[in-house]
Amino acid sequence: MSADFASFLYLVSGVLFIMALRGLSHPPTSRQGNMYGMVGMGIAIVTTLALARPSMGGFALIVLGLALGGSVGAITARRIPMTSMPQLVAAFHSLVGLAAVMVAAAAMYAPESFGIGTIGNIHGQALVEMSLGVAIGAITFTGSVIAFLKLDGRMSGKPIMLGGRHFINAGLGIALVVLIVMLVLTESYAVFWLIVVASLVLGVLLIIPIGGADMPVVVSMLNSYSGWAAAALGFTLGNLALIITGALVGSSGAILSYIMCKGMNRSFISVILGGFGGETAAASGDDGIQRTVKTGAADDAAYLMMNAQKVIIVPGYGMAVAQAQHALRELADKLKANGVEVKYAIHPVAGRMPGHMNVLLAEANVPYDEVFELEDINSEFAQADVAYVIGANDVTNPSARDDKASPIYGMPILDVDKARTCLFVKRSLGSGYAGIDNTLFYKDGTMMLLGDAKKMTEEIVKAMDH
Amino acid sequence: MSADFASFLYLVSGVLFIMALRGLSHPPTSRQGNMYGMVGMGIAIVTTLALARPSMGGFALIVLGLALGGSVGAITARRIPMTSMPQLVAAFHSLVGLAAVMVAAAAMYAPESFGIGTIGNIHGQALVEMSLGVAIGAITFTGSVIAFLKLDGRMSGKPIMLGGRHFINAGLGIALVVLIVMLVLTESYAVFWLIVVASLVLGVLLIIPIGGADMPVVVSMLNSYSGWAAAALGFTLGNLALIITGALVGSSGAILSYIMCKGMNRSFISVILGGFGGETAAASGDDGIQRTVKTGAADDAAYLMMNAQKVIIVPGYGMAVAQAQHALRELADKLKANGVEVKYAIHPVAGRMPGHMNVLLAEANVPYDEVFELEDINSEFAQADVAYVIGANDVTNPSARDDKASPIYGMPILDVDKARTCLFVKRSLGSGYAGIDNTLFYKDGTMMLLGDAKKMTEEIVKAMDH
Amino acid sequence: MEKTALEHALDQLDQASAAARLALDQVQDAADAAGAAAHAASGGAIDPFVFRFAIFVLAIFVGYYVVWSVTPALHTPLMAVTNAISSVIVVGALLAVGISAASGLATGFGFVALVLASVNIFGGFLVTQRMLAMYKKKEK
Amino acid sequence: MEKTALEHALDQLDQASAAARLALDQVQDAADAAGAAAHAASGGAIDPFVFRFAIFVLAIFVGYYVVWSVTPALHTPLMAVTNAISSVIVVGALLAVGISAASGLATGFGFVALVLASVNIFGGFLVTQRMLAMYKKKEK
Ligand SMILES: NC(=O)c1ccc[n+]([C@@H]2O[C@H](COP(=O)([O-])OP(=O)(O)OC[C@H]3O[C@@H](n4cnc5c(N)ncnc54)[C@H](OP(=O)(O)O)[C@@H]3O)[C@@H](O)[C@H]2O)c1
Ligand SMILES: NC(=O)c1ccc[n+]([C@@H]2O[C@H](COP(=O)([O-])OP(=O)(O)OC[C@H]3O[C@@H](n4cnc5c(N)ncnc54)[C@H](OP(=O)(O)O)[C@@H]3O)[C@@H](O)[C@H]2O)c1
Repeated sequence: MSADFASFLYLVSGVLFIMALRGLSHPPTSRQGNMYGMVGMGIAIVTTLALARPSMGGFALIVLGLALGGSVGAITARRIPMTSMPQLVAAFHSLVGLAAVMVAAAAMYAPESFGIGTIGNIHGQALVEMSLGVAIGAITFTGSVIAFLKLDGRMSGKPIMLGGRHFINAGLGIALVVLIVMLVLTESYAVFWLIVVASLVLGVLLIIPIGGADMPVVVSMLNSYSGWAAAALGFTLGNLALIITGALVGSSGAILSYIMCKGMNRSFISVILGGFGGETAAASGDDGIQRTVKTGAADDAAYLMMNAQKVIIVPGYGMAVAQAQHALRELADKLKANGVEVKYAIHPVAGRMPGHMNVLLAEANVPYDEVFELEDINSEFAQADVAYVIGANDVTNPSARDDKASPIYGMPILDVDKARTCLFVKRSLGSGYAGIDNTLFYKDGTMMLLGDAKKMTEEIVKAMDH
Repeated sequence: MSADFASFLYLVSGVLFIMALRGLSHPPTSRQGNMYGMVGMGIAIVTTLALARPSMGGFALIVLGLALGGSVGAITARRIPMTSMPQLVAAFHSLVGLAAVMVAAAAMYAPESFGIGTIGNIHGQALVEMSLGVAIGAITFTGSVIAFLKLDGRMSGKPIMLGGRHFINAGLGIALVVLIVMLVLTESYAVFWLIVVASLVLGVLLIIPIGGADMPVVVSMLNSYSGWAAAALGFTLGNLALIITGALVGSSGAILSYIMCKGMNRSFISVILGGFGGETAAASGDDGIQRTVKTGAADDAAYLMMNAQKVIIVPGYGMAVAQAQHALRELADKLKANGVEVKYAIHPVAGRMPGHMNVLLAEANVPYDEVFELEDINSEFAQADVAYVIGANDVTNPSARDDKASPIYGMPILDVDKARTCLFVKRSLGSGYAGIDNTLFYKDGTMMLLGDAKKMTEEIVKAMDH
Repeated sequence: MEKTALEHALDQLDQASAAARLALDQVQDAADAAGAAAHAASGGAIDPFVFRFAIFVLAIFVGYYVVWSVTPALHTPLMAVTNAISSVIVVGALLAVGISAASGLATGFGFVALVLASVNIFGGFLVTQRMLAMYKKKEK
Repeated sequence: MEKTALEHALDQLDQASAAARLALDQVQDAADAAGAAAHAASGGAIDPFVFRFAIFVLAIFVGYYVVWSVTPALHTPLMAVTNAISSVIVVGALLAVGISAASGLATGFGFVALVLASVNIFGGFLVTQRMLAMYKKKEK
């Protein structure tokens, strides 16, 4: 295959990746988009094989590698519960980061294979691009591993704040720059591996001070990093598919981080500097003044909802924790069978990753045209009889709207307090991710349904049958 | 200047052009966007001068050319009335088309200057790219001239339908392909000029069968063509700024054509095939059944509006013809001073070019946040006391909504018939661009104010003072 | 024609060096063969046309998105400004006038193109500026 | 060392041809000089890096627009699918394994990269497919 034609095919696969993301602009076109992505990947792989013309042995090795990795990937994809998506994405990012490091290492040890010179004679430009790729890749790798461990609960979500960590990080950053210059000058393997080690350490140090609950922003940021690493290696390999994909992934991660930060009304810098939240750090509500709370039982909730005309369901992180989506769907079915209008309201940062609630509701077969975004439904709470808030907390907190002193002031919220009655399903009067008290619990129109989201919802469904 | 650095600067100017269009997404950022565009053009020009290093004589010639063209352009830009925008854009497109032809000719006669070979030895690929550029450029040139003449009223808007024109056009198209192949084989000047002539003729033949009122779609289509011509020459010159700009302009024209066709509920093909409309072809309303029409005078209109709570103004092509925008603004001011709520509703194809009404209203100092698009205001007519329809017709015709047999059935319309009273300012009961009767004239809630839009509006303003 | 001893010696030297060069070439060839495909993959020898085409395709995507995001109220200025930027074709005119002093004809064509493009550049940007200056918010 | 008549003749011939070549070169040089800047402008000799950089920049624009147009309900699948496509880094792994039979170490690194990327490719696309399959419209 001529190099020109191969480059053209790489361009085609880059364009197919663009089409893949483009498909996600609407659910009906999204499946086709995913197909485009697969075809693009297939073209990139076949083109590379046609260029590389591996020996029989090499070919066998390639098939082995694809089969090995592919089957692990396929099995994981099939088995993973939807509630573990945040962890899975973090884990996958770590693999991309490590793969980037490995590819760069292969290029160091066999530069001819990549057309970037010969050993001891690698082009300076290629060395710069490569070392950027390897550094970003290594940071992505260890950073994502930490994020995975925190999200999966295998490591405490508490921020780990080393003394003088800013100095250490800055020092490592400067060391990386010096090492990259040295690599270009000496092309020494030792320097190369020093870059890898320094970046791996930096990846850990950057992420450990960030609280577990901030991990979604971190995951998205690391997604962006893995894109830039891929693009850097794309420059080294002169591969259009890699350059285009790197830019796409880089943008995507950056934009999602931005959306999350805006949804939380926090600056990206404050997230990255760390020290915020950590699930256990959340203060519980009993801090002084005694306020009255109206609590209720499943029967009360069932009665209220069955006699409503319009119920808006507001799911939050607690629904994911309790895996209550299927029970919730049953409840909505019961209501609809009784002529009650049911809609779902999704806050942009409900749950722990963008679109988290949507995936879970989709898993429970909730049709996506019953699910609305904040701007589209917020005005409807005033006409709703019941707002059924299940495992959500911060995204309903009126202090974000009314109390200028509140740390979340300015964050847009769902106006559940405008509904006639507000049912709150959660296990305690404790606070949510932001660690601040929710004044809504003490309001007149609010009824607390204390208990696990799934169990409580199931009980309500049962009570409706009576 | 090194060629690499120059290419980089051309990329910068391409990016600045992207930023220029990006700025147009909101009025407040649009002026800055225009600045970006100018800076991008400046960079492209200075970079080229630094590359070409012209002799003193050459430099003088360049300054002369820039000054000559620049002053004509600047004076035109300052003097042109806003109502002549459609013509002006058509005229400007013709210049771009001719400039493309001239650049290609210069490349034919001095290929070394463009680095595409020597005389008699021009690279085949460059010849193909060039002849595409020259053909599209020449079509753009004559096509735009015809569009200009029709829009400016210097030529009848009536479609001129030659017998067998489809055959002639197809023949010319085939001839062009043959000529291009011959040019690559022989590199003969005669063949080059034959391509130019054939394309010039084709440009005329393509546009004359299209009615005057369809010219906006044609202008936009030619805009797109001029972009593709620029891109083709960009390939010849290997110039990134030209390639990027060509693609931007090409997309822009195509999208605007699409928007117009959708707004008129017609297919692009039917527009291009021609024969539709032509201002004089419009049939007038008196075709058989006698129906009663309620007409009114300026006093009646003034009374109705002064006693309204909410007035929605619907401008159309007639407002542009009558230059009534300033009088209209005065009328709105009077109403607002009297506590009446005033909004403007703009149909996507009101007037004769996209955004036509918006520019005129802006010229009359109507703040753009009082001006609404169809989707955003259509539901408000039901709450409006008066819809003041000034020089609009087709965009309000309910047969597009209700009558499946109507030729404009399916085109979205402004629901002015939902308003309590509908005031129609126009000179007669004649039809608009589509040439079909408007049933709204005969409805109960409608009052016709027959007369010139500007005069009538001024009279109403006067009547309000009494 | 007889050769002197020195000439013989020189010839032999030449032959030896030629043989050495041949051997070297073969080694080089082997190395080249190993890396040839890779080099191709790396894009070292790619026709610039491919890159330009890629740039063209991506610019069409950008154009598509950037134009759809233009607010309908500014569609007329959009037409004016795209017209202005499409006269970046002026770079071709500048090359023709600036370099091709050799061919009077080419200079002439270039000059015409330059004047036409200049009309567009100044006319297009200025009329756009004039239009945009009119779009104002309500003063409160 | 004396020269034969023939050698003299040959030498003279050589000199003449050299002179001719020199003259030719000078003409060529002049022509080159005239077109040099133009050639530069035409991009004939542009470093591919510039093109790649242009592609990179435009792809960032495309990415910006295409990602903003993703509906928020599909942000989780977006994260999964970007992950899948970013494993197109597999092309580097394939080159390493397929070509660099010379260096065992490089093959090893490449193989590891290949396995990791494959996990991502299959895992990423399949999990996305699984998620997207769940997004359904209300059945009427
Ligand atoms: N989505 C994103 O992309 C993203 C990214 C970063 C940060 N965040 C942050 O995450 C928060 C999301 O808000 P949110 O309202 O969804 O969640 P939240 O404010 O964190 O509240 C979740 C609530 O669920 C309850 N809960 C936990 N497990 C439960 C169970 N098994 N059954 C019933 N209830 C349970 C908890 O109360 P109890 O302990 O009393 O049960 C908790 O108050 C926001 O503050 C947002 O800024 C989101
Ligand atoms: N905007 C675009 O981009 C575009 C592009 C292509 C086609 N079009 C077509 O253009 C039409 C636009 O609709 P429209 O409602 O704006 O215009 P229209 O349907 O063409 O009607 C304009 C009306 O204005 C009246 N008029 C003309 N001069 C007048 C004057 N001096 N004073 C008062 N009234 C005057 C005419 O009636 P009298 O003769 O009775 O006065 C005419 O009925 C649509 O059919 C659309 O499809 C628009």
